[in-house]
Amino acid sequence: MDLRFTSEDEAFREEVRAFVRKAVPADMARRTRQGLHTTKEDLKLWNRILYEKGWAAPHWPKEFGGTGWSALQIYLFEEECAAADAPFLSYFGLRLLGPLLYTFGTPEQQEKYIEDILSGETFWCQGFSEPSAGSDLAAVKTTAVRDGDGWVINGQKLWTTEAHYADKMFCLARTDTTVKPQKGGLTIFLFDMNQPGVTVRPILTLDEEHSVNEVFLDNIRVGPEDVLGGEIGQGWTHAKFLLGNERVTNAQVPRSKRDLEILKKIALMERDSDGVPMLQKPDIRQRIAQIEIDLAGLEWSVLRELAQGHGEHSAPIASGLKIVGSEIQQDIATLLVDLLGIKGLAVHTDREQANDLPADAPDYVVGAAARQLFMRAATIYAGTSEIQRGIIAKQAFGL
Amino acid sequence: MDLRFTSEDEAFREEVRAFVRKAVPADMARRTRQGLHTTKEDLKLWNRILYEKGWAAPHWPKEFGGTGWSALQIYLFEEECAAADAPFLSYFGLRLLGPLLYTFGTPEQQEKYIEDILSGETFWCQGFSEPSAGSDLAAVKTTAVRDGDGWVINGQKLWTTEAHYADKMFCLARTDTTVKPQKGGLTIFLFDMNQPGVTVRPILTLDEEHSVNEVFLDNIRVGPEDVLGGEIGQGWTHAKFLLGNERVTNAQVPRSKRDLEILKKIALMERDSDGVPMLQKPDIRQRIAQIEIDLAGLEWSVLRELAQGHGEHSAPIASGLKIVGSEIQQDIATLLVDLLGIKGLAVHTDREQANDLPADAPDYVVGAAARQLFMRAATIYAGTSEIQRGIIAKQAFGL
Amino acid sequence: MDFSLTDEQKLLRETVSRYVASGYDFQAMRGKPVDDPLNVSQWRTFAELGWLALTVPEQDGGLGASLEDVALFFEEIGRGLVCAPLLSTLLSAIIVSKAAESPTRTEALEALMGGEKKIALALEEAGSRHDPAVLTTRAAQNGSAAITLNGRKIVVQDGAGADGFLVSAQMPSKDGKAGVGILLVPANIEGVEIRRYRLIDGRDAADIGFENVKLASESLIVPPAEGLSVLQDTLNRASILLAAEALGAMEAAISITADYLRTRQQFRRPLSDFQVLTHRLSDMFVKAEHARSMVYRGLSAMNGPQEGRDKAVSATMIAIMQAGDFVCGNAVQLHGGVGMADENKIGHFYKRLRTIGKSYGDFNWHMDRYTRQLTA
Amino acid sequence: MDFSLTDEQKLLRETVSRYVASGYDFQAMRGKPVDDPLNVSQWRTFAELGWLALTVPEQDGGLGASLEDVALFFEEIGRGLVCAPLLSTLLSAIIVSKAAESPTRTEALEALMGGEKKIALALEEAGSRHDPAVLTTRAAQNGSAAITLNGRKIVVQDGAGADGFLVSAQMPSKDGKAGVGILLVPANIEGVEIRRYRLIDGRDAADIGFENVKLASESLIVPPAEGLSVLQDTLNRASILLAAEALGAMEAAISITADYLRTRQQFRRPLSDFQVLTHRLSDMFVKAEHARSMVYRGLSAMNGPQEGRDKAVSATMIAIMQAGDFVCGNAVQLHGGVGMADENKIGHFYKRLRTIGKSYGDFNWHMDRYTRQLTA
Repeated sequence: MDLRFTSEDEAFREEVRAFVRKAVPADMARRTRQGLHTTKEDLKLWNRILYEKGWAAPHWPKEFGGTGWSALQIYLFEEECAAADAPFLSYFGLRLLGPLLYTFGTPEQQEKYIEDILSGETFWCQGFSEPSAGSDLAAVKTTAVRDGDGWVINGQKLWTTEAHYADKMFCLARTDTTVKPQKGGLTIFLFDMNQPGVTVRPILTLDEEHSVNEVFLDNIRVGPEDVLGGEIGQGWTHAKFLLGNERVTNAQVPRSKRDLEILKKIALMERDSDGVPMLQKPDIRQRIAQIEIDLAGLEWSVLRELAQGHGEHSAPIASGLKIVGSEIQQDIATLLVDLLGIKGLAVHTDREQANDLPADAPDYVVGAAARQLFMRAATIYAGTSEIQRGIIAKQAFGL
Repeated sequence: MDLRFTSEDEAFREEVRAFVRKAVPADMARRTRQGLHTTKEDLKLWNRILYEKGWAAPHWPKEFGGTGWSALQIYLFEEECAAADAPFLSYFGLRLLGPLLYTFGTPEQQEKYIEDILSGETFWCQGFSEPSAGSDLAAVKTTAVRDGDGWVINGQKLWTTEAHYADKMFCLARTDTTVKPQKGGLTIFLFDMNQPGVTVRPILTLDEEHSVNEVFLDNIRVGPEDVLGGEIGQGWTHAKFLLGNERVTNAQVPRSKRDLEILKKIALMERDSDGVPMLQKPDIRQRIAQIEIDLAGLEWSVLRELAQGHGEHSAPIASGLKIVGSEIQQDIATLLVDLLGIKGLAVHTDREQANDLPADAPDYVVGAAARQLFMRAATIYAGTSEIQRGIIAKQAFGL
Repeated sequence: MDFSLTDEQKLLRETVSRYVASGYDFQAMRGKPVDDPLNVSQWRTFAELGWLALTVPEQDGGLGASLEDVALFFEEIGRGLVCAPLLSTLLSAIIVSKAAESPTRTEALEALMGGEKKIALALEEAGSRHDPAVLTTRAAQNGSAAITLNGRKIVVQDGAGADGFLVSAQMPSKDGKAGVGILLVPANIEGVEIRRYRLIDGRDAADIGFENVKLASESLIVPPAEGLSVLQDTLNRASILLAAEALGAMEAAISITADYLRTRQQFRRPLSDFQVLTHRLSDMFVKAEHARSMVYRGLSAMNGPQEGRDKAVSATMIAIMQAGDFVCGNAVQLHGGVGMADENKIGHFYKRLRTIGKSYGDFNWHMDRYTRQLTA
Repeated sequence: MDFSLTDEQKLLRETVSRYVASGYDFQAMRGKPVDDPLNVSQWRTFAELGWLALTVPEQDGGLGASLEDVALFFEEIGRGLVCAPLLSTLLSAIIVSKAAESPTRTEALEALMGGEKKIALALEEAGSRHDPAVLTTRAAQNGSAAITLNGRKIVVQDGAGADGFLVSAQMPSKDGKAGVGILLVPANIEGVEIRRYRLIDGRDAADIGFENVKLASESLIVPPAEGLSVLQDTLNRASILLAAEALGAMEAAISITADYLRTRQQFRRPLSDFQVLTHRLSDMFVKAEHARSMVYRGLSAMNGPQEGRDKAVSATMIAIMQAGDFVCGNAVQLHGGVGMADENKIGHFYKRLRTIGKSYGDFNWHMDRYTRQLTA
C-alpha cells in the first residue's frame, strides 16, 4: 500500500502540463471555461494538436496509436488537459468506436478507420438510442434486412450526440427478429452520414443548444465490409463492451475539479448586497466544502479503480462513479448559477459576443445558465441513475 | 377562503390553555420534556385528570364521551397539551380500539369497555404485528380455532407497544384459513392480558428502553362475546379502518412544535469552544430554520385536512403527513443531540436522578440520546415510509 | 379556518383553465417578442377577460381582487405554463394605484387595465442582490420642478417589451432624509437606453440605463418617505404570487409525469411498473402538498401583522424553491431523454421554477432573511 | 499509487477477522464492566495477539505499525463490531512513547503492551467542544518539583475502567509561555474523583475531577511547549482510525442488510423483490465506497505535509459521518421493526457510528475546521 503518486508520476505530470498549457489556444480555453458545448472547429483543432504530439488516444494500445502510459498517467494527462481548459475530444470515435474497432474490428476496418479517428479527420456518432429504446437497448427497432450480399437499414435514432458533426455512424440494428436481441439479434454497422437516406433533425435541449439529434435512416445500403467485426449478431456483445468504460469516464473528475476551481474564483468576485464576497458567506462556504469533499472521494474512487490497471473495471463501482460524478456536475453547475444572482437567469445564444446577456455581466456568465440546464441530463444520459442503481444491486449483491 | 383561526377558536384555545397549564403536574411535565417513554403512572394520572374534565377523548362522538369540538378545536387542544408538556395519553384504547368499538362494537362491548378506556381505568394493547407480519397484516399467523361456542387462540405477536402496561389486548387472528385474509379470514378478539397463556417478553429498543414487547398467546380461550362487533371475518375491514386515522395523528405536529421550542432554548444555552451560543452559529440557524419551515408546512397540511371535518382523511395526504412528520421528529431529535456535543453520547437509564449522566449535564440531557435513537423507529412504525409511498402511488395516481 | 374557494374564486380560476384548455400553446408563445401578433392578440384577450384589472382598485374601475384571489389566479397561470408579463403588470398596477390622484396615475391605470400599455419593475441593480434598499440609481429634484434620473437597472423582467418602467431611485424626502422614490419612466424618452435579452424560461428582460432622464414631478409615483416600505410590500406580494404560480406548475408537472409513467414502455413494461419511479412520484406529491400548505400559510401571514410577514414569505419561498427543484427536476429525470428536449413541455416547468427561484429574492436571500429573524 | 495490501497487512487483518469469527459475541461484551472475567480474558488475548503493541515503537519492544496498518486493523475491528478500549490504548501508547526516557515511560509502555494497564485520554472539558486548546484544567509545578493538578474532564471514553489517564492541562512552559502539558495520572491516587457511566454504543466513559492531585515530575509525558501539537496530531490520528473503524462497520452493516433483504419475506415475496429497497442498498454501497476512498485519502494526507492534514482529516470525517448516517440509518430502516430491537446486532452499527461521529470532533467541528481552511 502506497497512497501517493510516485515521483515518476509527478514528473510525468509536469511534462504533460508544460506541453498542454502552451498548446491550448487562448480563445479555445475561454470557450471551454464558459461551459458550452464544444464547437466542431475546436474539437478538430485540439484533436489535431494532440495527434501531432501522439497523445490523441492515450488509453489505446500502443500498436494502434496509444501512448503506453499507465492508467494513472492517463488520468494525470486528463487532469492537466482539464486544468488547461482544453476541450474534451469527441467521444464517439476515440472512446467508443476506437476500442470496439481495435478489439473486434476486421483488419480491413482497422486499416480503414482507426487512423482517421485518431487524427480527428473523421468524426463518428453513435446510433444506439431510439424513441422506444432509451434505457433498454434490447428494444432497438431499427432493422437491417438482408439484400444480396449486403443489408438495407431502416429506422430512427434519437439523442444522437454530435450527429450534426459526424462523418459516419456506428449503428445498432436488428438483423434477426426471430431471436432475442441479447442472443444474436443485433449487429453494429458502419456507414456514412453524408448519403441520401440519412436525415439529421436537430433537437435542442433545455439549454437551447444543439448537441443531440434525431436521425432518420431510410433505406441505407451497407455491404458485408460494413459489419463491425465482420460477423452478424455480435451487437449485444459489442454494446455491453462499451458500458463499463463509459461509466468510469463519466465520473468526469478532471472537468469537475477545474469547474470547482473556477467556481471558487467567481465566488470571490461575486458579492452580496452588503458587498461581502459570496465566498465569505458561511452557507456558500459549506456548500462548496460539501462539493469539494464529495469530489475528493470521487477522485480517490477513480484512482482506486485506475490503480488496478486497464479495463478491469468493477461494474458496480463504475456505476457508482457515474451516479456520484453526474450529481457533482449538477451541484457545481447549480451553485455557480446561484452565485450569479439574477444575472444567472439570462440565456446565452452567442458565445463569442454574448450580446444577449446583461450588459454588466462578466465573461464567466456566458454559459452558466445553459450549462446548469444541460447538466440535468447528466443523471439521464449514459444510463440513468436509476439504471445504475439497478446494475449495482445486481452486480454487487445479486439482487 | 379564510386562512385564519376564528376568534371563537382563539378564545377556545385560551380556555384550554388556562386549564391544561395548571393541570399538568410539574414533575410529569419535566419527564415529558426529557423525551423518554411515558410511565404507566403518568399515563394513568393524566388520563384521569382529563377524564374528570371530560376531555379524555375529544375526538370521540359526544354520545360516547367526546367533547363535540370541531377537528380544528381538537387540534388546538392537542397543541396546548403539548405546549404544557403533558404526555400523550395511551394510544391503543383511546385512539384505536375506542373508535373501533363505537363504530363496530356490539352494544354489550360498548357498555363493557368504553367507559374504562375513557377514564384510563383499562389499558389496551394492539395485537396486530407478528414476526412475519410487519408491514403485511395479511400474513398474520395467529390462529383462532373454533372450540364449542368459543375459540382458542394461539400465536405470537411482536412490537406490541405497552403490552406490559396493558390490561387487555385487541388481537388480530386468522379465523378461517380457507379464505384470503382480506376476504373474511381475519377477526379481532378482545381478551385479558392477565391470564395464563399470555406471556409478555420485553424487547428493548435501540434506546435501551422498554416500550415494546413480544407476546406469546398459548391456548387463550375466548367466547362469542369477545369477537369485536360480534361477527367473525371482519378483521381486515376493522384493521383498514384504523389506518388513515393513525397516519394523520402520526404527523405529531403539536409535539414537534414543542420539541423545537425546547431545542431552540437549549441552542441558546449550549456554546461552542469560542463560547458562542450554538443558536448564533450560521449552520445551526439554517438547520433550525429548515426544520421550522418543514414543520410549518406540515402544520398547515394538517390544518387543511382537519378543516375538512371529521374522518374524511384523504389516504395519500395522510400518508404524506406520516412520512414528513416522522422525518421531522427524527431531525429535531438528531439536531438536539448534535447541540449537546459529547454530552449527547451518554445513555440514560435513571430518569429521576440521571446518575449515569455526565456530572455537569443539565436536566435537558437526560433523554436526548435515547430519544434520538428511538426516533429511528418513527419512519418504521405505523407503516414504514416505503409503505406510505406505495399507498400514495396507488391512491393518488392509481399506480 | 376555511380553505374552500368562494364561487367568485372558482370562476376566476375557471377563466384561466378554460383559456389554457382552449388552445393556449406554450411552445408557440415562449420567446415571442411582445409585438408579435400572437402576443398582441393574447394580451387583448387577457384585458377582455378582466385579468389585467385584477389588482386595480375598484374605485379606479378595477376588480380590487384580494391577494388570495390573485394567488389562485396565478396558480392556474402556473398550471397552464402561461408565458406573459402578467406579474409585472399586476404588480405595477398595485404600485401605481398608491400614487396621489393625477392624470399620470389615471392614465397609467387605464392603460394597464385596458392592455394598451405594459409597465415593468426596474428595481434590481448590479450590486443589489434583491435588496431594494441597496441602489445607486439617483433622482434629483429641485423643489417641485422636473426630476432628473441617473442610474442603471439590470434584469428587468418583462422589460424588453415594456412601455414604461417603475424605477426605484435614491432621493431625499421633503424633510431632507434619505429615501427611495418610485418613478414611472416611459421607455421611449431621451436618456433611456434599453438592452434586451431573453431569460431561460422563454420570457424577456432588459438592462436599462438612465442618463439624465428628465421627468415631470408627477412621475414620482411613490415619494421617498414611503418608497422602501412599498417596495418591501410589493416584493412580498410578488413572492407569494410567484409561489402560487410555482405550485400550479408543480402540480401540472406531476400530473404530466404520472401520465408518462403510465404510458411509456421500457423493458416491455410501463414505467409505472418500476417501484423506484412510482415512489419518486409519491415524494413529488408530498413536496407539492408541502408547497401548497406553505402558499396558504404565506397568504395568511400577509393578512396578519406586518412584523410577521417577511419571515413567513421567506419561509414560503424557501419551501417553494426546494419543492420546485425536487418536483420539476424529477419530472425531467423521470421523463429521461424526452425530458431534456426543449420541444417537450415538461422541461419548461423546470425552467420556470428555476426562474421563479431567482425572481424578487433567491434562496440565499430568503434564507438570510429568515435566519436573521430566527428567535429562541 | 498502490492500494493493495502487503502480506503483513493481510495477516494483521486476518488475526482480527479470525478472532471475530471464532466466537466473538458483541451482545455478550457490550456494557460489560472492565473487570468482568470475559473482558479480562479478552484483553489478555488482545495482548497475546500483539494488538496492544501495534503503536509502541519497535525500540520499545512494540510493533511500530504505520498509521495505514493500524487503520486496516481498525477497519476489521469495525467490521466485527468489537467493543473494547482499543483506540484509547493504542493512542495512549503513541503519546506515552513521545516522553523522554524514564521509568514511568518504560513501565507505562510495558503495561499497555502487556495488557496489564489501560490508559484513557482525558482531554474534553465542559467548554472545550473538541478544541484541545480550550481547557481550564491547570497544572502547576515549582521548578522540577512535584506537579499539582486541578480541573475536570468530561466524557473520557473508556475512562470507567482505566488505570490511568493522559490529561491535558494548561501549564506554563520553561520559558514562561502558556502551553498545554500532557500528564499521566493514575486513577487511584488522592484527589482523583471518577464518575462512571455508559455511552450509547455499549462502551463506558467517565467524568473525572482532579483536586490538588500531586504528581511526580516524571508524570509530565509531553511538555507544555509540545503538548498542543501532539494533541492535534493525536486527534487527527484518532479520527482517521475511527474513520477506518466506521468503514468496516458500514460494510458489515451493508452485507447483513443484503442478506436480510434476500431472506425476509413480506407480501409473500423476499424484500429483495422490492426495487426501492434494493436501490437503497445500492446507494448504501455507493456511500460506503465514498467512505473508503476518503479513508485512503485521509491516510495519504497524514503522510503528506503537515499543513494539509487538518483539512484532509476533517474531509474524511465529514464523509464518514454522512455516509455512516445514511448507511447505518438505512440498515435499520430496511430491517424494519427488527432493526429497532436492541437484541439485534444491526442497530449497534448505527449506535457505533453515532458515537464515532461525536468522538474527537463532531460534524460541526470538522465542518468549521474545513471551511476555515477553504481557499479560492
